[in-house]
Amino acid sequence: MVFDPSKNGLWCVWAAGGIACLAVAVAASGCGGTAGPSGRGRPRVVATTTVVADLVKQVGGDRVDVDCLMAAGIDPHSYKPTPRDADRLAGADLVVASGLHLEGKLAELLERLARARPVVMVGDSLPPDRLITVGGGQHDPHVWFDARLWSLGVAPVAEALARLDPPEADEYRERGRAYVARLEALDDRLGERIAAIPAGRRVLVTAHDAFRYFGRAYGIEVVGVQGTSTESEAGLGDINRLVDLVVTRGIPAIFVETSVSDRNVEALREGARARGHDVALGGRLHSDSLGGAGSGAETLEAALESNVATIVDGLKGAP
Amino acid sequence: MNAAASGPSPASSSARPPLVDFHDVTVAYGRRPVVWNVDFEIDEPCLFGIIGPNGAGKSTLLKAALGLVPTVGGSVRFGGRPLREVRSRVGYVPQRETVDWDFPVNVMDVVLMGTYARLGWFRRPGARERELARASLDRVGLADLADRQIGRLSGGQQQRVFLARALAQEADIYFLDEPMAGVDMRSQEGIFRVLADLRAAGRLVIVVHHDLRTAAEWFDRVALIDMRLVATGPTAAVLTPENLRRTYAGHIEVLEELGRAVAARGRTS
Amino acid sequence: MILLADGGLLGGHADIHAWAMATAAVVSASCALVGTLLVVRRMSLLGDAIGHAVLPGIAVAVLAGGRAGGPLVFVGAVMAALVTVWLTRGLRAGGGPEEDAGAGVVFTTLFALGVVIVSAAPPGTHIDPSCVLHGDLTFLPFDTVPVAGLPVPRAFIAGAITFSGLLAAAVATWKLQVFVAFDEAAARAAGLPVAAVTFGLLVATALATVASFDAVGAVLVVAMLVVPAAAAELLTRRLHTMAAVAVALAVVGACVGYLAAWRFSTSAAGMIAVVLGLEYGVAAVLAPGDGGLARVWGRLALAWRVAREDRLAAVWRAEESGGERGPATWRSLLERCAGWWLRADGSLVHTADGWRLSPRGRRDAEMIVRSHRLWEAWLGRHAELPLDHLHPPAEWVEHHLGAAMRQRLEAETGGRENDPHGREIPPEA
Amino acid sequence: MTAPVIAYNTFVVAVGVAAVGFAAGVVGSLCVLRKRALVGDAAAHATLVGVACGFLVTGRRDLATLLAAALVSAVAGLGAMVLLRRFTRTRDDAAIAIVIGVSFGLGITLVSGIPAWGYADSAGLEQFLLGHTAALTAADATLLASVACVAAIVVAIGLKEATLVAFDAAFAAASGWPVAVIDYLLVALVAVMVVAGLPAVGAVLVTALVVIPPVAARFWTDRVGTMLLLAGVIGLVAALVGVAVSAMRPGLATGPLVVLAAAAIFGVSFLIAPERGWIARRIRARTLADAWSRGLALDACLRAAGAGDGTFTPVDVEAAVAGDRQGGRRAGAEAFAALVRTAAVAPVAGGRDAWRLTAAGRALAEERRRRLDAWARVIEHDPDDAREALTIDLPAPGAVLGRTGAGS
Repeated sequence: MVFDPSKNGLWCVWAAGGIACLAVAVAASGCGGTAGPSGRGRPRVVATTTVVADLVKQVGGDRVDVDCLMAAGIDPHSYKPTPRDADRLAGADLVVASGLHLEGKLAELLERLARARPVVMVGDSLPPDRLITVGGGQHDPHVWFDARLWSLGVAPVAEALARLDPPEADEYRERGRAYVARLEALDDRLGERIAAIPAGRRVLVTAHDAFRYFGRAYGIEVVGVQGTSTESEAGLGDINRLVDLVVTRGIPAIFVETSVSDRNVEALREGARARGHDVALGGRLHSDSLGGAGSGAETLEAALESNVATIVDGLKGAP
Repeated sequence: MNAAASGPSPASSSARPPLVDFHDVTVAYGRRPVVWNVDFEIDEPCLFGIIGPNGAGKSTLLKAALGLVPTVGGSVRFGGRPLREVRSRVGYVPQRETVDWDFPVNVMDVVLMGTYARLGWFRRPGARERELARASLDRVGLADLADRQIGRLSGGQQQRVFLARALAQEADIYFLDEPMAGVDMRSQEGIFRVLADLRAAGRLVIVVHHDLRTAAEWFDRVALIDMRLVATGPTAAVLTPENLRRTYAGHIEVLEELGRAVAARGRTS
Repeated sequence: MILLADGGLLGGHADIHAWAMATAAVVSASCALVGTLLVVRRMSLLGDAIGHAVLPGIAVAVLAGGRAGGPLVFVGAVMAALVTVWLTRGLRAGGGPEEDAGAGVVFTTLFALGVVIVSAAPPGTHIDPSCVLHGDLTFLPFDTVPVAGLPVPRAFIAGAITFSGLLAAAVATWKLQVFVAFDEAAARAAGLPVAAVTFGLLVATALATVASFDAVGAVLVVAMLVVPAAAAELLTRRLHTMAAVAVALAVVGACVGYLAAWRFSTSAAGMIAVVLGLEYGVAAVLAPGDGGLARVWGRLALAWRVAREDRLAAVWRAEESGGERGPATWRSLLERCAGWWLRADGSLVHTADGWRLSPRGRRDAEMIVRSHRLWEAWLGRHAELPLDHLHPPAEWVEHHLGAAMRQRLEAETGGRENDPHGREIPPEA
Repeated sequence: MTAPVIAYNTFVVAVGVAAVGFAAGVVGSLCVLRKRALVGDAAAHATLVGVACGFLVTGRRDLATLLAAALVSAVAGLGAMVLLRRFTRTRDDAAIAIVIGVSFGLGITLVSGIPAWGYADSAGLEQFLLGHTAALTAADATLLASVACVAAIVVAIGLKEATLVAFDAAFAAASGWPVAVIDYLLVALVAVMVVAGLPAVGAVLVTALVVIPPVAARFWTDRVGTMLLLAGVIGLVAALVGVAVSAMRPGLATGPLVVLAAAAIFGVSFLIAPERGWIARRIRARTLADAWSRGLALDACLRAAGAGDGTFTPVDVEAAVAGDRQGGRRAGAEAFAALVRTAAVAPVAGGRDAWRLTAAGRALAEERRRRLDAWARVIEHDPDDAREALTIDLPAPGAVLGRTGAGS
């Protein structure tokens, strides 16, 4: 018996076409469901990264359901969407993203999604002149390391929540203002603690180039082994340049990150040790995402505090 | 000198240019020549055999005629015209092992391929082509196997499918490359009978063949090839012991030696 | 499908998932259609090569200002794909490496070139290698373009256009593609435009591959191109049926894959590839004729029949030679089962002094013994074998001789009454 | 060059990548000869499944666990490929493509599913595979060097069997060699090398070094042993060149540069290799064809010289050659020009466009005809080995046959 469904076997193509058309028909019929916000009580907000999710939580408090697409410790570039994420996005009343291309391809999509429902791109709402450009007209997306600059993004989120849930509008604006104040206080505190590090040793060497804003905000020189994106590959030239820097400046410690592999930093330390300068591994910094539950760095403030503590501990330690 | 029965005289015997004219054909793979200065003509439709030992360049000569291998020198003309102009009137039956018999096509599909050259790019085979294909299958006795996948046929049947494909092309000149290789006696008989019908219908059939016995029986004219042309002409005149010795030079001695050795051992055991 | 939507199984956003599935279906259908010809022409690895080799094309396009997923990037990728194919065939023609080694050289070099371009480009340019390798189907439905009032995803439109174009081209040039794929030498001898036909297929492959990038990314395109076609090749015997089955498998695979990804919340593209792999596995087992199951079933059926027939013959011989029990082989498990079976179907009847053949059992047994002895007679006459060499071959052949064969054997052995051992040959029933 | 003392990192990376280059070249040669060039790519893609399963099963992310898991899945993937080919009608290249596609799909599915299935700290699993060549540590380098040595030793020992199986598996099986075992061993060797090389230098670099050096080496030699060694050396050189260039300026990714260096060596080999190089082949084909055309032209002149008043026009000669040469008119014109250059023909006084053979030309023509006849006799009377000596450019039979002792 040869599996020859019919004389010319074209019925398979029609069957396949049928399934596809059926899918299209269902899609067309079901499109009404997602038009307006569901209007149920608590607004549902989807945030792309943990940093943004924390901001929305601080502003929305427990009045808002916050759902985060990228789990803690996930580097935005290796984030793999699943159909469930599409559900979340489709069901969200408000979408808040970090912006400035941190989320890669998702960024274009969110721009188009903005037509159907409110979307806030925190990075893009900041005054462009205060952003650091990295060539090719692009901006460095890691803005949250400058607490004061990041606080400018709180107001747009508060306004969006206010529009979404008018009865609680004042509550959101009040919480927003309080959060901004906390961030500004934090900013000053961090500045002082970094200033305590002897000027000569105030150099932060990390796996990938995510701490420019931090360096600018708190007056510490920042160097990353790998480019801004975790995907571009470091060259030997970069590593040799950094080994020279670490040895000549006598930098006591260099740092690894939660969401990036440690290989680059390990190679750096070995290079330095070969030239007689023993570099300590200064501990793990939070870069592209906050800490997971129970890591003591669930919020941006906690993460920045812990980062600064690690840096000060590393650089200030015995020469 | 090129001991060719019909010398390379430019003016051929009849007024018309010869049906097929091999003119000083030389083919080489890299530096080593495989076909050396072969020059002969075929003037009227007949069953023409290209005979010679293995590795004598018979298939290469055929492929050179069809433009499938580049020639170092010489040319092949069909009725005085180059192959390009008469492509559709020339049919080709390749050797069986050049094809993947596991390929998902059935007998009818393969035979229909003969009609594609005339159909051109986009026209699909119509009733006329299917009728032509069925007639060709009838002539080779495979009409009832039309729907069978080609991998499930015997060697002889596969060879006849290729023959049917050439017939479907309704060509005037047919080139067959070792059609009898690996084919049982009964199928050889069938294939030769179809070729004889073709000749009767006024077609020229050129067959690369290796078995001297069936050659003498079926071919009207032959060409003995061993890298160069040894002799050509009517079969009886060419297949003389002298010509055979010169064609199979080294090989016959080896065969005779073998024969003597076997006979000697047979007596003593 | 409607059930799924109404039942809210898809969390109430059925349209998003439906569009995603439709896009995946259309894209995988295009790949399967082209893949059919690639597989039979032993060019399966071309998909893998193109998948990697397009990075420089896309990188250059982005540097020239193309927007990711936009037309310029599409053209860049297709150009890179064509360069890959042209280089691979050019190397081969120039006396270079075989097909897949050549492709290996070309695509690794081009991919490396791509990474160098990306790394050397001004930092922060948006393009990076991984976004080429793992496209995501999931969010495509959000990127819609109003068509006749209906928000249709841009990717679906591109996929639908590509598929219909490829289908039209395939249907139009199918016969030439089949001839060139089957017997290129004869096609060239018959004067067909072999080079043009092959080039057409390569352009189609480039289009199908690049069109699927957004949905599944470079590497999983290989799965879509090859797996459905390879599965279809096991199931069918004719090329256009194979193409039809491949497309069907691809579409079903895409939809089931997406639903599974939704159910287990994994990447849609990855799950689709896994489901296609499962489809191939099922095809390999179930393939009619020479599939795994068919082969095993054939062997089992034969062994079972042989055991039953041996048991019948043994009982008959026991009766013929005065009733003592047959040879010691009865105790093997298969034999004992055969015995039970024969009792069950009435061939053996239980009498006072042990098992006896029923009339039907006797007739069957006689035919087997007759085949056995006729074969021994034939061997005795033609093969000049010593007497004790006759039994083993006959023991095997007896299960395979039909009535017609027995008749010929009888004719050829001159209709003798008994076999070389002197035992009487039972007459034909 | 670089600073007098090579920077530590450059040295470590050079050692590591050179080791991978050498081992990949040697083992890759056997794969290329066995017509399985892309087996490295298949192994590389199959490792992602291993990494994901390793993490799921053991919950640990340390290098040793994930490397072991990746090795198991790579060998399993390649094993599946071999099984596919044995038990189904699917052909070689399709089998490799299926393994690549489905195994990578499964890998992506697992990696994407892990965070959703409630496993914390699953980040960077995939990063594990995208190694940065420039970030090799001493540990990586020693691992790679030892794997390279093991691979080289195993191949050196098993060269005879591996070559036999690669050349003619059927014969090897017939003469009792365990082909399946040898196949699996080669597959396992490739898997080990790919898995070791992956976290250090990345998937594409390993795949490239398995394919490009052997293919380049093939151009320079026809002996298996030399090819393996040469491929190893090419892999090594490509590694060193890539590393050196990458160390010169920041921003140049090391891995891809090594691949481009290997590709450059391949390009050079493809073009200028003495025997199989593209240029050599073109030149040889051209000179042979031209020599043959000149022969035909001389022959035509000789024939014309014998008839009528012994003169001929260039057009006649071109027609005669063109008739016999697919190059058409151009070949004829070139042949005639060559005759003029070598003063084989000279114009006849009296302004008519008529030429005649010079004494030298006539001698050449007759010599060619004599050789043709001599070779015709040789072909008739002597068995094959005498005929081996015949080539298109018609060497003098006497001189050549003197060596083979047959009568001229």
